[in-house]
Amino acid sequence: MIRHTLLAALSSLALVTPAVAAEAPAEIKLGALYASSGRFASISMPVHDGMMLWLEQKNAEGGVFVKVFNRKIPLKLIAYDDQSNTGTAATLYNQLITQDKVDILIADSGSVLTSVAVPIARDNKMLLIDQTGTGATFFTPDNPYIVLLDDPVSTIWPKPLADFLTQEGPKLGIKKVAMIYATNDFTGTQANAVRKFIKESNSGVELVYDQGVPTETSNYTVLINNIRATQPDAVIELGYAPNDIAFLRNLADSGVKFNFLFCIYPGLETDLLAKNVGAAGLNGVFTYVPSSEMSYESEFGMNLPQFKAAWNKAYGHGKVEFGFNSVAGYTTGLVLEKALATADSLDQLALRKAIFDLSGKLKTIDGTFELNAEGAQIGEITPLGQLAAEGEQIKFVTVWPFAVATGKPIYPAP
Amino acid sequence: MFPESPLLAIDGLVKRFGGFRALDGLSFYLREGEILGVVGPNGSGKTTCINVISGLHAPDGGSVTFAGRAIGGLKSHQLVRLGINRTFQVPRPFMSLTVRENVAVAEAYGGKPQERVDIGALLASLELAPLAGRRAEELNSAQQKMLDLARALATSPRLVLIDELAAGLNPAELERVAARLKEIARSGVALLVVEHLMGFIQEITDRVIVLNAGKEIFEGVMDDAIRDKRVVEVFLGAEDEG
Amino acid sequence: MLIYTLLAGLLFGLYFSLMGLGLNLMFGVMRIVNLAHGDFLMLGAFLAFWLFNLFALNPIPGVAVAFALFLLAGLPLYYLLVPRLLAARDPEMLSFILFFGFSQVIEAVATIAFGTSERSIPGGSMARAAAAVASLLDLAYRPGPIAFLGQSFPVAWLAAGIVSALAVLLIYVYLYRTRLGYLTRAVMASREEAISTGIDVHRVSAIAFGIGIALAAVAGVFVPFMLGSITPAMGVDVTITSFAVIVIGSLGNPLGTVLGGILYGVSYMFMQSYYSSWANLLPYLLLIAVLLVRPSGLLGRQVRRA
Amino acid sequence: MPRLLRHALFILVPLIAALAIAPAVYGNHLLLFNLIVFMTLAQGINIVYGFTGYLPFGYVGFFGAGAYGFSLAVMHLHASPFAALALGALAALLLGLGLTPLFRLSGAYFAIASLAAALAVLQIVSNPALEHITNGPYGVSLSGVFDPSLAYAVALAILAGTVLLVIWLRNARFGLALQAIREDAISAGMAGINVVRGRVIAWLLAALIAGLTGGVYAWYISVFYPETVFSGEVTVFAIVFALFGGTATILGPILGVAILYGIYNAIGISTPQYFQLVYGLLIMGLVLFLPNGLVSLLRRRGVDVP
Amino acid sequence: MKAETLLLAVGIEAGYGRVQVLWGIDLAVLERETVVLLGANGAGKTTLLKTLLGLVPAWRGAVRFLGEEVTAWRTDHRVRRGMAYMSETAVFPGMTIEENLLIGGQFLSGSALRRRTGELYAIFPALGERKRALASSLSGGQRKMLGIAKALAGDPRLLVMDEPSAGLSPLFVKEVIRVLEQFRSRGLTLLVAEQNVKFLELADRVYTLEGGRIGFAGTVAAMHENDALKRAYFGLK
Repeated sequence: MIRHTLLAALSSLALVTPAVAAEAPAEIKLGALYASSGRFASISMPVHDGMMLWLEQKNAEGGVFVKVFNRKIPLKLIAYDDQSNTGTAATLYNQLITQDKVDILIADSGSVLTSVAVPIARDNKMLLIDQTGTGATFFTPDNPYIVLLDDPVSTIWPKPLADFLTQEGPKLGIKKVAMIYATNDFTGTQANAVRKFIKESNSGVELVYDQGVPTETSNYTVLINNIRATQPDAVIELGYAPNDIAFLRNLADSGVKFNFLFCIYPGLETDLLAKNVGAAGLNGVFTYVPSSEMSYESEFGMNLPQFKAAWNKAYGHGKVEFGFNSVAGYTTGLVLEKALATADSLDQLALRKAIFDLSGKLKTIDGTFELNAEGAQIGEITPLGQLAAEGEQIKFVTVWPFAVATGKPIYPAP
Repeated sequence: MFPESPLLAIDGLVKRFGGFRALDGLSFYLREGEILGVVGPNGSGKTTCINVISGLHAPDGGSVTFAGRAIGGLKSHQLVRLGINRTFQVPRPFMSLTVRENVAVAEAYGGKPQERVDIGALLASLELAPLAGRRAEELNSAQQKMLDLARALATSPRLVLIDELAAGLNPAELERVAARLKEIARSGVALLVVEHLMGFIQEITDRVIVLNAGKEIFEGVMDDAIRDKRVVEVFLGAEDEG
Repeated sequence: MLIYTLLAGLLFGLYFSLMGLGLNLMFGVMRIVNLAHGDFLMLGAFLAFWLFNLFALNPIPGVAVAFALFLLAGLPLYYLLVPRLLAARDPEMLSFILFFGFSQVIEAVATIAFGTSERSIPGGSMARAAAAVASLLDLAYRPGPIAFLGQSFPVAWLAAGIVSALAVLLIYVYLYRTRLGYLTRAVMASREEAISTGIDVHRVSAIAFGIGIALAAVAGVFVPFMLGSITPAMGVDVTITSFAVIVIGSLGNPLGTVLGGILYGVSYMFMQSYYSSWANLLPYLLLIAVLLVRPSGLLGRQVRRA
Repeated sequence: MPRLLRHALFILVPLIAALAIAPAVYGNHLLLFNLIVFMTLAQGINIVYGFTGYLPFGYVGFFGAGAYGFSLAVMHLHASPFAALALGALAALLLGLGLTPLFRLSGAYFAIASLAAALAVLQIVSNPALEHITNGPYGVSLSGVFDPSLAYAVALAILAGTVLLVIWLRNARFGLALQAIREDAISAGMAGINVVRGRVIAWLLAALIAGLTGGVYAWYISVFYPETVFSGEVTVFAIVFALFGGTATILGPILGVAILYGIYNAIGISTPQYFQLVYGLLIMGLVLFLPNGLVSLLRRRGVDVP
Repeated sequence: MKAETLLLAVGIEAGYGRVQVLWGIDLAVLERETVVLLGANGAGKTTLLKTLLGLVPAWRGAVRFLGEEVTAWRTDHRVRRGMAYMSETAVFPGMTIEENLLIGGQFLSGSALRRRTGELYAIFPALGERKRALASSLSGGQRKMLGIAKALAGDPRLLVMDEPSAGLSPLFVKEVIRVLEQFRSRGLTLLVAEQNVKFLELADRVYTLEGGRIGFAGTVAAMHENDALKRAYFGLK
């Protein structure tokens, strides 16, 4: 605490006399966790590597510009491997705060590994830079020490999907919707949201099948058969990447065809899914259109083609997938960069204020950065899109909302 | 046939293992302070008989009465507290505990609160005193057998079932054990002794019963048993004993 | 729906049997609990993946390669780990810890070598293999799901089912019709007596160990088709499933695994159909129930009680 | 001086004093808290495995039951942390009582069945059908009672009580009786020991310890998912730590946690990419080369380790 | 014709853990000879036999078999060389009669094994009739017969037996002795550890074992003169 107060004091001096900038620290310490193994490794590594890409780029340029000191300061990353274990993660978050005394605390990706950091950060009055931990319970009015940078909070995430089904669906003949979801925070919350949106729409669309399955579910063949038996017009499958891979493979292997099928990861991790399911297996699938496909007007940082090229240069070995999560990690860096360039002090709440000030203004590769009052991300929403496979190439067609649409949905899907 | 209120009365005891009747209507009795020898060929039911009386197996038929109380089906620790204890053919001490701990735990749990046993004296009487601090696994098998007996005696029993205690002891040791058992019996404890060593049985028992195929075929003194035609028949292995 | 679920349970149950078969053989012969079983399965899956990607080798012939390679790898591994373990005071319990450690090592090495992304083999490869087999046998089949008693199933299920049934059959033949198998069963029946009879118990056990992990690797070949995708972290779930299967069947009796697998498969699929969110609870309840009613498993002979 | 008092004075007092002072010296309080948690759990394992010979591979089930008991009491009854802690302990005790039939099993069967039981509880707790009770898979957030310093002190008190219990077991006749049961249940019966009662009491004591620890863990952590408090690694850590030090002693589990957990954290911070590998190799090395723990090294030199 | 020494043990000391059971045992078995090792329960008979077979390591001393020092050999190597051992359990109960014999003859080639099992079925017709029956379905006496057949299936030079009479009724003991007599007359060398003095009928020479030491070694007649039997076996008197 003393350190932060001191910094705050120093930085206020800095406003008065730029000469004090000479006393700027040699480096800005970033503390982060990643999971190189275990259940969350495949989500965590791309995010982490995406952030690393930003960090290395900045350091190659001599550091990031910090307004407080009016100069570029190199970044130092202290990163620990929690191996997808929350117990280990908790200890390591503490290590970063209390032993390494990092200036900025960055959570591991995914809600589970982020969750343990929430009370720790709050207890230590450190602002938790939440990258992709979208769990709705993290964001409460009484906790100012968290901001979600890169994904929309899970309660609003499926809004485009639900809006499409309830507003456009009936016109296309979609009345009966089947939903199957993995029972974890990430997909369970989205399922709850979809259910709520459909119910509140009074559009005549009804859920004819609504079942949760354990997240470990690795074969959906019987479930697919049961879903087919309800003769749905649209099917929503919500799961992590392994769930979606299994579902789509089982679907192809069973020879079953749904007129409308929504899955999360064909959009978020298109390359990964294409490798595992095959391009043909993704043809016509509805999904979120992620930042890695949207070519947002990036006003800050690399744009998508640049980023993809940089990624392939740095991580061409193929062990970590390019995709939505890698963009997320990079976006973390961009938001931090911008915040440091505008923050009046390195005090945690000042940092928070700087980040909040970016809300609605910062447009990056990840879309428009926008926060609600609790620090949950509501700007970088993911529109609904449909995939079209042309040979091995997979193209996104954004279909909803109309404002960003690039094409019309094909229903029934090919 | 039974005397007035014997300490232990077995009547028509049956124990089956699958289709095999290890005990097939066995009956006998035992008085306080008496040493009863139980002999018979291998597989005649001697050890099963001890196992049933000591609560390891529940009987399938018949009755076991101890001090006037039916005890068939009681658990071992309950029988121990009533005053029944035993040794094992292959001794089963608590291997990683010391000799003293082996006896102390039995004294603490199986003993009677009103008559505490002097563990030091008990160990001394069975020649275990110098080994008191050793772990049981360091003892040889003769010493482990004595430890088994010490464990049994530590619970102030009224009846001890002794399963082949003498085997493996040298003549000098045998003589001392025989004397010790007689001493124990004189103090009022009844002993049921299963033994292969006929000489040993003859030396210490007042009375023997001979088992064959889970039934009693003879009861009386050892000298008569050797002359009994039926006994000789089932016990051919012992005919050369002279 | 009922028929479909039942048939799916039966077919998938056969694959579950294959999953547990090697684990059970190992327990039967060595009385050790191989908590790294699922990790060997994962390695087998990666082998199939690389065979397919580097040499375009179809998973069906990949089965033979996986079996041979893992059998060979298992022999030295046995001598490295097991004799020392068996010399300890409580090998059955310590094996839990040892092989847990080993599973961590395998997962760590696999992660370093392969990364963490999901991998799989295109579903069409299995259909092509099936078509090739069908043309050899002069059967009419075009790639796609296969109709079976009026229901349609992925062809990979049938392939996995057939390979599983064959593996079980081969293990049966091995144990009951070959000399080495007699010796293996002798060791299973009584290690003591086997040593007394002059059986080279370590050799027999090493082969059983090799076969055990080789069977895991064979089951691994089907992972992309049966369990979606391969990751280095997948081992734990597989190990737990395998345990449920073999305990329900009968721990230590490899052939009991078939019953366990099918029972597990059918009940799992029924849960998935009718109470899907509870599907993962059932195996554990089934396992506990079976253990309490028949501690040695449904096909177990002797009852083990303390 | 009686042994019990000597042990309390020379082991318990310095240990608790050191851990009470530590937060003032070392800033990573959570690491210290985890150290306390694992010391307590390792002693719990010590009581079941070291003193009765049963290895509960699902020990974390009690920990999770305690954590959820605590959380449910806070969320639904708005209980004070201490009342909630009592309810957490009660939940673990009830689970322990419900699982007593597992004692009919032995060896690997018991270990697996207890693991299945823990997983079954996890499946129930995390099922979305029970969202209104347990909050299902969405996890628990207890920000209202968040008080890490108090929770730390309470955890320390639980550790003190647990170590005191083990000191008592090590010196009282009941501990001797439990060891007698472990060595030979039949002989234990003939020593007048009620074998069933002895085992159940030890089991419930261990459940109580884990339940209290789980409760205080929930309190300290305050935001967690079901998988966090039912993680199999909690069991494995506790077992490995206890074994590494040496079971059936007072000092063994304490040393085991202090040294191994220290090493783990050192690796986790210095070379995290190899953490899992080193962790696995350490476990394997422990089983193969030091199966009776550190204290066996001292024992071999004739040192009597308390 | 001077008989060759088949098995020679010199100065054997052995035990379990820290407990010493055998104290300097010297023992020899000549070719075609039947040696009975007599001793009470716990005298160390089983330990001695196990040491000879390599099932228990010798702490000190040496074992020679067929002129070779085998002290450090593994059991399976000794068995392959021609030592067969029949333990007290004798058979694998969960396996069939035929399988038991095939395991006993594991080191023979296929054809030799078939010939050998054929011979054994001829000698034990009761076994030949029920080849597929589980050993556990046999009576105690038949099980011992199977044990003998199993031990002999490999056509060994020396058969080492641990208490073949254990658990048998006197009638079956007689039968076992009769069968062994038959093999003995065909030239089989036997080392039998027993408590049952009936086996002295078979013996060319006797060793008595008392408390882990050899008490007497010599012919049966010499033993009777020497009173060694009573000392070893009857304890008192």
